[in-house]
Amino acid sequence: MNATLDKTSFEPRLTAFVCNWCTYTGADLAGTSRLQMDANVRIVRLPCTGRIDPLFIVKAFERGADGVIVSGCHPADCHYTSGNYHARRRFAFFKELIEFLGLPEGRITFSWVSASEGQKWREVVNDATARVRALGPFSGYPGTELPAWPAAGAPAPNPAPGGGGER
Amino acid sequence: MRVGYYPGCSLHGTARELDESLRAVAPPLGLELVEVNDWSCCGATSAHATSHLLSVALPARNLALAEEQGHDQLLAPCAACYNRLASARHAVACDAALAETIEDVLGRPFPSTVAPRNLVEVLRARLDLLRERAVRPLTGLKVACYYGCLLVRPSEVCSFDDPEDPVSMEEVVTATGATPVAWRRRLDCCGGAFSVARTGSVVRLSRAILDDARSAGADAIAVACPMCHSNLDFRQKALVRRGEAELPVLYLSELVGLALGLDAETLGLGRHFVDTKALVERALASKPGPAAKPGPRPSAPAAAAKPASPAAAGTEAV
Amino acid sequence: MRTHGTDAPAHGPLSLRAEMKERTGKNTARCYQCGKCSAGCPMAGETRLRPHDVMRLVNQDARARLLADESIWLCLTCETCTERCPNGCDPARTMDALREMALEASPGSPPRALLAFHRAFLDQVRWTGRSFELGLVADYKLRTGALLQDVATAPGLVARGKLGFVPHPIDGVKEVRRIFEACEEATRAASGKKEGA
Amino acid sequence: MARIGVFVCHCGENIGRTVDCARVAGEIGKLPGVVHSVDYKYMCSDPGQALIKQAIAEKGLTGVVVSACSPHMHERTFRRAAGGAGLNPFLCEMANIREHCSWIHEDREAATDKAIDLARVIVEKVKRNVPLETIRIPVEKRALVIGGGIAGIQAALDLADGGAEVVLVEKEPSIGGHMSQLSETFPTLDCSQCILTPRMVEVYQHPRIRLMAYCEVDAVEGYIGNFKVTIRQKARSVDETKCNGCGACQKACVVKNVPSEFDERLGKRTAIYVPFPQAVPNIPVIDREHCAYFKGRARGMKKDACGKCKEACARGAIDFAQEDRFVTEKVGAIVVATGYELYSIGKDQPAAGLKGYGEYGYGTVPDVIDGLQFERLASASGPTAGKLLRPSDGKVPKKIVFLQCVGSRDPAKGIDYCSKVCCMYVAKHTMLYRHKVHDGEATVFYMDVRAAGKGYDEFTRRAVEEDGAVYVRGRVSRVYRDGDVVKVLGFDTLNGTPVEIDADMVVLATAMRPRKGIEKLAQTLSVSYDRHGFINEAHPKLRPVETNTAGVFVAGACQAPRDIPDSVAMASAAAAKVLGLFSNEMLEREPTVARVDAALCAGCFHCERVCPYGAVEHKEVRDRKGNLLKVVADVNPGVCQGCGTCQATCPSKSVELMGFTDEQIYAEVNALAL
Ligand SMILES: Cc1cc2nc3c(=O)[nH]c(=O)nc-3n(C[C@H](O)[C@H](O)[C@H](O)COP(=O)(O)OP(=O)(O)OC[C@H]3O[C@@H](n4cnc5c(N)ncnc54)[C@H](O)[C@@H]3O)c2cc1C
Ligand SMILES: Cc1cc2nc3c(=O)[nH]c(=O)nc-3n(C[C@H](O)[C@H](O)[C@H](O)COP(=O)(O)OP(=O)(O)OC[C@H]3O[C@@H](n4cnc5c(N)ncnc54)[C@H](O)[C@@H]3O)c2cc1C
Ligand code: SF4
Ligand code: SF4
Ligand code: SF4
Ligand code: SF4
Ligand code: SF4
Ligand code: SF4
Ligand code: SF4
Ligand code: SF4
Repeated sequence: MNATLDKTSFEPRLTAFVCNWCTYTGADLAGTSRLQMDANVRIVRLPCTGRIDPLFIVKAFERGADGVIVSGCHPADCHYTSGNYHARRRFAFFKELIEFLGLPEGRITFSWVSASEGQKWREVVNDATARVRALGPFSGYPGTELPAWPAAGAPAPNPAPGGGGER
Repeated sequence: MRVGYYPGCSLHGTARELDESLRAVAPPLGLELVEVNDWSCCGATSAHATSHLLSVALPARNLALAEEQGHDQLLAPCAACYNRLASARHAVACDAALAETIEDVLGRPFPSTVAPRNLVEVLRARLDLLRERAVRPLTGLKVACYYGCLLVRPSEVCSFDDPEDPVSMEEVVTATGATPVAWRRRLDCCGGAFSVARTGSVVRLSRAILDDARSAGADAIAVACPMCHSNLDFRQKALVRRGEAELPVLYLSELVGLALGLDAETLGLGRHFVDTKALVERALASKPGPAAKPGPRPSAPAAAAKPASPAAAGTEAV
Repeated sequence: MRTHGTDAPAHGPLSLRAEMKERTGKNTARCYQCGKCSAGCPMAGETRLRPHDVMRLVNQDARARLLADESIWLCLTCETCTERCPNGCDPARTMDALREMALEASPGSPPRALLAFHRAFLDQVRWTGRSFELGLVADYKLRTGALLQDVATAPGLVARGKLGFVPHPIDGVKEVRRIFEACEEATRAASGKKEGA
Repeated sequence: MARIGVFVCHCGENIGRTVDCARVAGEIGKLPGVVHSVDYKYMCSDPGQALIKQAIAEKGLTGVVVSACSPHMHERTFRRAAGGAGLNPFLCEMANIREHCSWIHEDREAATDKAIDLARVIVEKVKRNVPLETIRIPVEKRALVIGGGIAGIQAALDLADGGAEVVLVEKEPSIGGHMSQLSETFPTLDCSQCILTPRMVEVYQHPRIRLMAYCEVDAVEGYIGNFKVTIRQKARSVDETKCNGCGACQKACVVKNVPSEFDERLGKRTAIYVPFPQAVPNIPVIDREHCAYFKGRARGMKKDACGKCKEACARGAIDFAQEDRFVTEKVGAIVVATGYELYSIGKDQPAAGLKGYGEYGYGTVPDVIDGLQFERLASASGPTAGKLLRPSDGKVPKKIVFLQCVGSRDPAKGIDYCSKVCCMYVAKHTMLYRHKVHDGEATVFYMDVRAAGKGYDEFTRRAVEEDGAVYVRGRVSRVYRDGDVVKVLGFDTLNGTPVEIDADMVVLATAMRPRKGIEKLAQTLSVSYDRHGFINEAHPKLRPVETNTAGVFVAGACQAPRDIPDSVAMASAAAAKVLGLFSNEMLEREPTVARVDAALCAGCFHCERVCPYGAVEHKEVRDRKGNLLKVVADVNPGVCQGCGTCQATCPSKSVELMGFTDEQIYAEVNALAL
């Protein structure tokens, strides 16, 4: 997939906070099923979406992520509780917080991916990547130096200027 | 209680006695009927059968008028009108796009705040007054309460009573002192809409209803719909078989009027095709006296006996 | 939900089931052919297609067959089927929509007597704002030629003061006419779109 | 200073094909704190594991990162290896460069870059890992079984035979459940009582089973291996230690017309009663609602209105003054087996969203009955002594119509699921009927016949082929009384004609629903239930008898509509699970649990409110003199399941989830920035 991409185009970096039981396992399934997808997402594994502190998201952007994915079990399917109740409340709360902090909403993707939804995980990854790619690099936190991407040696995509942060 | 009044076309024609009896029982039951000015036809089955949009727009106009004229509820004594009004309101409530289209079509705002009410519902809400003022309880009269289709179906639109086992009409009849009989065709369709165009079906369906009421031992059938009335009363001659007695078909408001001590003429009982004389005589013969609960105002019927409510400010169109 | 008049869907690419959903908001696919609707339908003994047949044919996309069948016109709109359907399929509303579609497709399709009645009735409402029964019966009989049917009872009605002779148009009759026109306009726009598509 | 070792696996070609493993090892080797970084073909092989052990020993590693497959695959393997070399196992973690990288990307360069990122993230995390000790909790080797139907009975017997102590709590005066009401049972048509009663007696006599009938579970505290259960012993008004079950009291009782619950209101019982003659325990109960003595008391009468039973009892067992008592039991595991009840067909509905069938006349037409009522009419122990007589006039019904799917598969009436057993019991009913009334006509209205079990379809076919049941495909619209007969209006959808039947009796095959009050019990036990109230299993396929609360298991019809064979299988499976649990002296748990820093905690107890398991307790902090300083949160490590919700919620960051601390996660996020 990456091979077909225009190498000069902007390649965003996304951080995904996922729960251990559903989405992480769903992503494993995508792997065992050899579902090809964009290589822009780095997963941080947590026990449960309930563990996600909104500040993790803030931090991720601050440290140069262009987009964030938050994904856990389907409601009522949570490994830890019936109803995935707090996680859902938390999602709602995140949305408010995001608005309050002025975090870029279009760059954050919330989704539910179960252990059996490898296909859906691919869609979430590709959709989020495409969306963020279209938005361009994130430079919402003025003063934060955006480090080069990806790791040393690889061609660096054009960073913030010109790419146009949306604010 | 002041309530908007939507007589509908039938009440100015074939169902005049429903109009007359309702206007007569209103004052003693503490109801002030205010006819909606310049109301138009609800579209009835014909609009319903041919154009969904029209079938919503025509009732909507009347609901909008009622609202403009300061009502929050609208009594439609004809079950068909009631059903059309309630259905229109329901359709608009469930479909935002339709709500917009309707405002365009009407050329007026239609926030749909007026709640349509039917005859049974309104009478049931005044049971206490009825019991108190029923000076001539219809003791011994066995009545088959006939709901038909349009009062209770579909239940998401007509939610005032249980769709399969309603009780409200029986409650009203009981309050008049009469005895509701248990029978099974009280929710069956009489063929309503095909009265003119497919009489054969109507004969089949209405006959079954009459037969059932008769075999349940009813002295009369109570109805709350002009279409049911016309199929069961107007057509009864064609329905009864040789040697069968005819069964009077009364509007619920007429029964209530009798119990309240109103006279047959005021109630329009003379307009029926099936003779009601015997029945009325029986009612009159029943000893006037305190109703189930002795009312504090035994003089009420005197006031009630005044015909054709002057309180109703509506214009007479026929 | 169907957006009335404005951008109603064209029936070409739509299956009948999908169009029905647009028109009625109900999913006919929920019907599992239990027949409870037909078991309670007062007309089931008289019609060729019973409510559950109609639902099945909708799901099988049998548009032409349904719209041409007299059965859809023999529904009394008594709502018994809808009330008792275990799946909220609303056969009565489906029949409404089919009749509407039949009229849109070919205004002459319904059985003559029934259409004549509905036409007569609605014309009255259109021209006076209300219906009045004597005129209605007369008009209907003119249209159907059933001159003698029921005539015997008319005098009885008159004698009982139940038939007014002269229709009085209401004050707002112009408004009512406009409503009729607007509805027709909206419907035409919708079907025009369909043909265009 | 951290000394981290990194091991990059090729997984043969699985990783190596797309990820340049040598480059990954090289890049990661450059990170500060990484003292050892190598790549190898198969890390999980014995030589692979040996590499880790060797490096720990030789390089004095303080942390290990294996860059390989998913931790769900081999985390245990590598932690064991690290532990074997003397490193705390929780200092070893995996970076997933197979499922999350090599298998989902083709571009070698991009995949290698990503693999480097993923490994770096875990390196930064492991640097901050602390040694953790596996939690070990003792196990109380006693089990509580709630519900004494066939499922509860089976579970209790299997457990007790397996050596465990069992407390069996049944809310009714006798165990037996619905099976005791059935006449004969499909698919073999053997007599229900005949196979059930011996098992009930066995329960009663088993030395390791404590039977607590007429009791209910009031409260549950604790966690797997260590539950403390409070049980309410409802007042029987009969001293169980004195009563010998002679029955003299019941003969003497003056109140004789209470509708019998056991006979589904088709028979009568006395105010002091045992539900049925084979009841276990065979000790009567006074139904205070109907007893003349208690009614008199309630009305404030001075003189006792009755006392006949007391006079009749030679053993002085009647005790009007008895009150509810509470008993606590310590158990290590709980099996929920509370069974089902039938959908309520009449007007009274137990829950919002459920609607009865006004159109079927149940409750107003006496000859319209439900399935269990038919069982009682057909049962030799029933109110008619097994003669099939209709309730209205006691005549033998010559024509019975059965309606399937009443309540079930009917979203409009509130239930969309298939109740699974009713197709079978209707077929059974037609057979029982035809065996008793040879010239009787049995007509069944059905939509589908669902008979997917061993010998099941053969059974329903037999009803048709040999016993002459007539099956009509269609749902019935209306049932009403018409003089002496019950009219049934249906439609035959296969031949397209309306059907009208004059029946003598109509049997509604009503759906199974969960018991009333099950939600409350489920909440007491912290187990989840579905929107209908059925207890949720932990996994629909792989963990069918566990619940999402460790140590609580489920069996029988409280989990979904089930027949007896399924209920019994499930009960045995639950018992096996419990016995497996009890085979350990101690339970081992991952130490990923929350810990509160009492010094920081402000005592706001937000954590307590969000914890899905009730793991947060209150702890008093006192100074040396014993004065109360403050009350803080304290996480019970036995209960905590490690979800971390408390930590994300705590305003003062005083609670931390071991293994996923803020410090570790921030390190991971930071590591992504390079
Ligand atoms: C009409 C009919 C006919 C049937 N025929 C057959 C058949 O022929 N063959 C067949 O295999 N299956 C048949 N079944 C199904 C069979 O009844 C069930 O499979 C079986 O009874 C389920 O057993 P159970 O123990 O799970 O539930 P139940 O039998 O319901 O037992 C549950 C027990 O738990 C008790 N309880 C409930 N709540 C609590 C509480 N909170 N605390 C303490 N105790 C509680 C109850 O009092 C009851 O004793 C039939 C079902 C019906 C409705
Ligand atoms: C097309 C199809 C689709 C299905 N889809 C689903 C589904 O979606 N969901 C679901 O829940 N179920 C599904 N099933 C059913 C599911 O496959 C079975 O329930 C399940 O596989 C049964 O597991 P088992 O272990 O009993 O038998 P099997 O899977 O058959 O395993 C038996 C094992 O024993 C071995 N074996 C056999 N004989 C011997 C011997 N003599 N000595 C040693 N070993 C031996 C075999 O090699 C085999 O490995 C499906 C079945 C089919 C046919
Ligand atoms: S609404 Fe029409 S189709 Fe439905 S039951 Fe009534 S007559 Fe039959
Ligand atoms: S009752 Fe409903 S589900 Fe049954 S056949 Fe009719 S439309 Fe279909
Ligand atoms: S450790 Fe995992 S990735 Fe490596 S060889 Fe074993 S299975 Fe494959
Ligand atoms: S009479 Fe006494 S001993 Fe006999 S059953 Fe009754 S309570 Fe028990
Ligand atoms: S006190 Fe009387 S009524 Fe009560 S259980 Fe004893 S005998 Fe029966
Ligand atoms: S088991 Fe049979 S009768 Fe019961 S709900 Fe399922 S299909 Fe209907
Ligand atoms: S939320 Fe934090 S501060 Fe509040 S009680 Fe829990 S641990 Fe203490
Ligand atoms: S980690 Fe989860 S289970 Fe443990 S105490 Fe915190 S909220 Fe409760």
